[in-house]
Amino acid sequence: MSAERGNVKILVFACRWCGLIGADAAGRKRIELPASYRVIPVDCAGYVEPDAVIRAFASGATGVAVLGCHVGGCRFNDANHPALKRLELLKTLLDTTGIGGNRLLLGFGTAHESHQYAEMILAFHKQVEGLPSMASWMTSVASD
Amino acid sequence: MLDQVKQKAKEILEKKEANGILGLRKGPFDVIHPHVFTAPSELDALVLEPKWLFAKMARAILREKPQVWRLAVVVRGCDERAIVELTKRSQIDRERLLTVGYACDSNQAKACLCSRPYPQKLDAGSAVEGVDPFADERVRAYLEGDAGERMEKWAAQLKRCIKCYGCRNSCPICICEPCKLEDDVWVERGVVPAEMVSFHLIRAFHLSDTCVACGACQEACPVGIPLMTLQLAMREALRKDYHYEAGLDACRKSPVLFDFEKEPRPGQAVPDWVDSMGKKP
Amino acid sequence: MARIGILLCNCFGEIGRTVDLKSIKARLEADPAVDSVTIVESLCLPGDAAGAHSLIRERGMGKVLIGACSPYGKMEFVKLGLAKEGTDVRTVRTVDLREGCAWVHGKDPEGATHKAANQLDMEIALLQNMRDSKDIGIRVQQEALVIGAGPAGLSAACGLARLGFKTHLVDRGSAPGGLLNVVTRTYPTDEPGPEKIGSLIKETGKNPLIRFYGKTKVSAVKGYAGDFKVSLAGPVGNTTLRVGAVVLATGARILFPQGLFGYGKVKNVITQMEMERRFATGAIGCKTAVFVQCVGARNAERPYCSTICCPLSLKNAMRVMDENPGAKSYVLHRDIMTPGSVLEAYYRRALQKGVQFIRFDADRPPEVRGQDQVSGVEIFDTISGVSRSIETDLLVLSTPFIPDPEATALARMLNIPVDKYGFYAEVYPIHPMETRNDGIFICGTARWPVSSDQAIAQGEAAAIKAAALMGNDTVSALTMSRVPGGKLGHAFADAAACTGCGNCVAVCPYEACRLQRTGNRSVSRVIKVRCKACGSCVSVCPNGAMQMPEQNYRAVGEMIRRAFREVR
Amino acid sequence: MNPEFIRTICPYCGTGCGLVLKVEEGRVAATYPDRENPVSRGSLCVKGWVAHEFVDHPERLTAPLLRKGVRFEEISWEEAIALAAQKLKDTAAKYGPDSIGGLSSAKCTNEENYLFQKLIRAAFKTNNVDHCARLCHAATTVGMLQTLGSGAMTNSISDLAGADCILFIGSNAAESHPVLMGEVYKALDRGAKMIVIDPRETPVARNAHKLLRLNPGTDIPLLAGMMRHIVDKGLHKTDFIEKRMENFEALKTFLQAWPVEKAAKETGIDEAVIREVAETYARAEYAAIVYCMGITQHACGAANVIAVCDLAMLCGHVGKPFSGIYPLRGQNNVQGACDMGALPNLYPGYQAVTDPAIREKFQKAWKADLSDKPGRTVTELINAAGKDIRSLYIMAENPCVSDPDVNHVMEALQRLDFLIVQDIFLTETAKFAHLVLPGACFAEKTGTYTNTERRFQLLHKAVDPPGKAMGDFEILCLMGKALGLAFDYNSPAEVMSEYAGLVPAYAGISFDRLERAGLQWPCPDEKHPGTRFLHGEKFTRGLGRFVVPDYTPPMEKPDAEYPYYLNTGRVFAHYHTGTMTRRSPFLNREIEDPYVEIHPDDAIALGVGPGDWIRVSSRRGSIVTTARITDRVVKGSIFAPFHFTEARANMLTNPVLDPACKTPEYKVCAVKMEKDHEAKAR
Repeated sequence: MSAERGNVKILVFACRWCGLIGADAAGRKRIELPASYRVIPVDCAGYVEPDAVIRAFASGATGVAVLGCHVGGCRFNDANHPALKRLELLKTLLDTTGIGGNRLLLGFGTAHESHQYAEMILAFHKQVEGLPSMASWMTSVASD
Repeated sequence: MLDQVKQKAKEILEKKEANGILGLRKGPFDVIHPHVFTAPSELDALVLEPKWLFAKMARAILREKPQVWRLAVVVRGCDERAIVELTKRSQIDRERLLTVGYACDSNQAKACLCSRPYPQKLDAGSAVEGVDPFADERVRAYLEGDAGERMEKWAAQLKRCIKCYGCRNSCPICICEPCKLEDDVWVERGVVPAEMVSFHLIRAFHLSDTCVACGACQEACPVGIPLMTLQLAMREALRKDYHYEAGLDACRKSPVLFDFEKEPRPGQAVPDWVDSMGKKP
Repeated sequence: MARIGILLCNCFGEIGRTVDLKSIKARLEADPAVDSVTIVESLCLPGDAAGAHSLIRERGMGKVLIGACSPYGKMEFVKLGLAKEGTDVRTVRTVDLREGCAWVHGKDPEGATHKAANQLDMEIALLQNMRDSKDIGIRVQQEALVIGAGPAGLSAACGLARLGFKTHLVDRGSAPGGLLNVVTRTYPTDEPGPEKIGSLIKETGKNPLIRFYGKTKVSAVKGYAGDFKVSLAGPVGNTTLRVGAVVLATGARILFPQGLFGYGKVKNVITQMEMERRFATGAIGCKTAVFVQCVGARNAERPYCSTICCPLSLKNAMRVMDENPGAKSYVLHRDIMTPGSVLEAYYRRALQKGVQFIRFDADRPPEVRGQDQVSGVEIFDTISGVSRSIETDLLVLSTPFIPDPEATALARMLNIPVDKYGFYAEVYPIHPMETRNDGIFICGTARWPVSSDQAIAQGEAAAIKAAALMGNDTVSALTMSRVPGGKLGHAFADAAACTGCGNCVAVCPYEACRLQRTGNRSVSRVIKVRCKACGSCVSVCPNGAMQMPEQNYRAVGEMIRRAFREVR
Repeated sequence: MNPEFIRTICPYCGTGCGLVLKVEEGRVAATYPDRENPVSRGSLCVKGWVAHEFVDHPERLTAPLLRKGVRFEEISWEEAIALAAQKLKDTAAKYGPDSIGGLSSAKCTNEENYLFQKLIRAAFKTNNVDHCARLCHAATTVGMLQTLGSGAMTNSISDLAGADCILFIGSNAAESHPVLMGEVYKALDRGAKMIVIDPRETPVARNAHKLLRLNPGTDIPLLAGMMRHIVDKGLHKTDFIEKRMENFEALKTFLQAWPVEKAAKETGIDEAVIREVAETYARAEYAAIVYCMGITQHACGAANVIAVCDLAMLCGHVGKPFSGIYPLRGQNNVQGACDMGALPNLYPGYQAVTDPAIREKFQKAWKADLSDKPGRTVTELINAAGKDIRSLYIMAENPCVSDPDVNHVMEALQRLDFLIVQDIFLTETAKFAHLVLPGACFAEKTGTYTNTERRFQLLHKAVDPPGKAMGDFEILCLMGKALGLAFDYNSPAEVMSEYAGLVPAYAGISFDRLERAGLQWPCPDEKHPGTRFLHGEKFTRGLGRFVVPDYTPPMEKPDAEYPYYLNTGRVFAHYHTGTMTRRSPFLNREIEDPYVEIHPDDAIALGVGPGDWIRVSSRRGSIVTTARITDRVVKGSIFAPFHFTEARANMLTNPVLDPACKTPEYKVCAVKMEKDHEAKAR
């Protein structure tokens, strides 16, 4: 079974109060990161639909990161609590199917500083690299 | 047991507690089909097998009947739970619906790997011990072992999907119209096997906190995908983390809809930050 | 459909050095949805905005996509510039090509370029699919309700009235004034309590815009910021009002030290309030007065400092000595809290006057002597390290402010949170007078123990905040937000698709979703003013009936699909 | 008012799944799977789940229509029947009996098919009756009659679950017979091996252990190579061959010409793989071969079938449970239509029209004088239309979409003196008719279908046909009477008892035995439980016969001008000419636009992106369709579903026929493609 090495595609949903600030700061500090991730800014982690995460995997992403505020520090009156619960439940489903919950990174309040953001992306990139390939789940890809 | 059910149903009609009884009927050419019995005399034709979940149908009937019209439904455990879930989603007005509950026998329970083969309101038959689905090796085969292998195992199963939508159509809780599975934003149209990640995971996740483990999806699947197994782990997680099980309490909504104040995790502190890779900030 | 114009900022090479803007330009121009791609050196220098605007206008770009620095860089500024020039910035989206691509992937030009192309491509999808939330204006009621007529409430009411708003001032007591009514002398000026707020009370009487409701309680509050429907229950019967803003100045209670230091059993062991009443009834004869601080405060149950008890004791200790020549005053404390220059000076004055301060430990509290009548206290002085015994005929207990259960009940009715002790919680430290529920403001001891001066100051602050809301006679739902630059939009429930499952109602942190019965089914409805566009409802809606028009699921779905595709 | 629930059979593919229709206020409101049906056991495919959607479609024909110039006018049934009878009589009188032709229908019930062929044969003394089986499984009938003696699927669908090795050749059952795949997967879960032979990576192929993507039309070389290896290795079942087979020597000599190397070269498949697959199949205790259009729709279709049979018999995988040969019937009742003798050379029950004794039997039974010379086939009828064939009676068939080179078909139909089309919608074919008779759909009739495993299954009428439309059974009775035949049947049951009397294999079958489970023929008497698998004791033709398949490569190969192979077939959401599925909102949303599958490399070469509109042309015609870029087709060949009337793949296909069975070569022809720029505007 081949690994994802060389095929790391990480989609980052970044809350503009936390993850996005971290991303910005990392850039200012000229921290060098692998260009393997794309960012979708959202107003709150609560906006990130589990279905969207699933859609990302279906569209070829090999990892998805959701970066939100501290669990106590949501700008939207704890809207990120239920989001966290939902996404953790989604991890369970990913684990069941063997796709692996570790393809879904939840960073709540842990990526609002440049170095934290950089560490997160880097570590996640490495982690995804090591995972078995999802090729067999891609309907458009030939199996043999 | 059948007689008990008939007796109860008869009383309900005679006492005018409900205007109709929704149950299975042996019709012309022995076609067994759902039927609303409105006269006690009809009830001789009532049967209990095969397993058939009425929740969705009950919803439809109540919707087209006037507000004063009340319905009694002949239910097994899973069907009662499905009705509870629909009630939660304000699809069914519990004031207008009552149930005649009967217990499944142990064979049925084994066949469904059902952990609660009986309704909470039991009117006929005696409840039998539930089955622990996780003890069944067919289930374990898909839940245990190395992730990579498991991924292949599931892929091999889901690859068989012929996109009949039978899992959705037969699910007693899928009531959305339109349905995301038909929307090309979420699931690419016109390909079989259905887009494996999106079709199956979206379907499974939408039922994560709602699935009552009736197994209807699995029974309807022409290619025998173990669909119910997909839900088991999530049901277990909710039971462990929040002491929540779908279909038991119409007044308690899914805990994943609320913050940690309203729906805390008993015995677990609320984290002030989360890093699913386990590193501290 | 309006075609999209793209501006790519080179930032004087900061971006172009790493990201191959020319190849991106070529790739994007192949997209039929794209009108044109223009590479510019900068967008943030004087004159750039004008240039960009004229470009946008002459090309007739329906929607504009700017690839430049991050939103936390100059982008907000650039947008402001464009807005000034007259561009509709709601259809302007920006992509972070500098911090997010050029700088963070400096060593990987190819990767950075590919990422930049994808990010732009994704944003194009968003622009193509984005819709505008229909904004609504709410007629703002030009009247305000102030609950509680203590110092905070009075100053809030007067503040509002001075600004010209009809103000309804409600209090459960028969007359305005609150606690200060019983305080005959207030620190540090020693002016009598009633006089301190006398002017305010007079003003409430005189100003025709203020109406005072004595012996009245609030029985219900419905509606939302700008238009609350309030029902009052008072001696004159029930009244209903429509007000634009509500100010909560409900104050607090003072702990009743039952069973502490022999209180209730031993005579002449009294609280500060009883002390004040004794002053009010005339001088009190006593040779020695001993004040015990932090009674029932700064302990496990109530870790907080009530802030006013120390100055209070200073004041009364000195007053005892003033009114009974030769009398002694002892203040037994754990720490004297007199922050600020004024109070610190007040403390020095007490020292000079001969008030004696003895520090004790929380785990070795003073012991009261005397059976039916207090005769003295035993105290271990932690500073000198010796036990002392003081003869006294009066023991005054300083007890802290505690939340008023009625106030807490009110909070529940208004759907605003309280802190872990029960005081009103502000929505966010940088918005001290505001609550989760827009249009409801808090001030005075109800939100935290404060002195009367501070209460008055806060009352005015709250008044200003409320006035700011009522300033214009209609407010747009879109600006009803603390998010800088307004909120994203507001959620929209498609009644045709909605199954009425109620997930959104359960999840909404602002109670902005309601289930509404239509015929034989119920569908969700969004109260636009309350919605803060967090999107929680969207992510729990099982079939996409709930949407955020500005970033709807078609847009997101398409963005996801484009995230990694080769831009042809 | 309680809805009624009516048990019936799915109108789509040959699997024959059981439906329960929910009927509310005289309209079919919903479809449920029939849990008691022995074939589908409570599951359905997407088409089945929405089978009710087209039933009350506004475009249903509700009255007989007579052509007046370019338009149609409604007329009464009396006029219509009288006119039809008169016109046919006139034609026969003027040009002789063989100037009349009839196309029966694999969509109609057994009873209707029986009546139709009886009507044509008895009323006009001609055997010019055929139906679309010609376009799919005629090759099977011809091939298997020579080798086994019966053209039917040897075993039952449920047998697949017990097989140890399942060999798919040119069958995409996962899309065209979806529910049947369930049994296959049961076998796989038991550890069975699944081998798929298909140029295209079909959904079936994606579940296979081995996929052999052979060059189009090279099935015989592959099978020959396999047989050669089996014989060389001595893996063939000698005792079986001695006891039950004949003509083995001939096969052996034939195989001399096909060393595995040569096969490998011809098919483009690795030698080792051919050997491996051959052994897997031969060594398995129970092995089944499932094949479909990929085998039959070739210029050498019959020979392909023969090769398949040879392979199966060589390894003794016939005449026992869990094995055998599975020619999957495409239409819900194509088996029945053949059984009922809607074939130009055979009476009901595959009894040859050329056999005097048999003709005698039918003449007596039908009290009519019958022709002794085999009639024309579908393709021949069309070709002769306007020449020797002057009038045509088409019942529920749509050659204008389904036949090869439809441009030619449409010209031919216009040359006819009189064309009667009996259908439920105004199909592409009906548009050319002089007289259109509104028939009934599956939900509106009582009768029987015979599914691919020879199982007679009962349909119950759920609702009335719309407007003045009439059940095809009733229409045929009227026509019969109008043509002077004693067609005074009161019910389909009577018709069944009539043909049960004429065909020994159906002797034991009657309506009252069919409720619920149905019956698999042969069923010689009332006590007989039906037959699960054929050729058990002895082959239908006595000894099984090894026949030498003669290999002819595809007639049209890609060249400089037309550089791509075109392959046609079905998709899961649509059915045949789309008459029903394209009118079913759910299914039509699933696949709205016609498309062709193109290999990524070819796409890049053509500068075509996903969803782009392209023009595909062959020597016969050209269509505009969209592109689907996928590596499921091999580089240099494309795949096009043929359901879409706006882009009929059969505009392109090659009408060349297999001389033995007259089946056209749908599966291979040469085309060219270009990006279609004006179409992009759509």
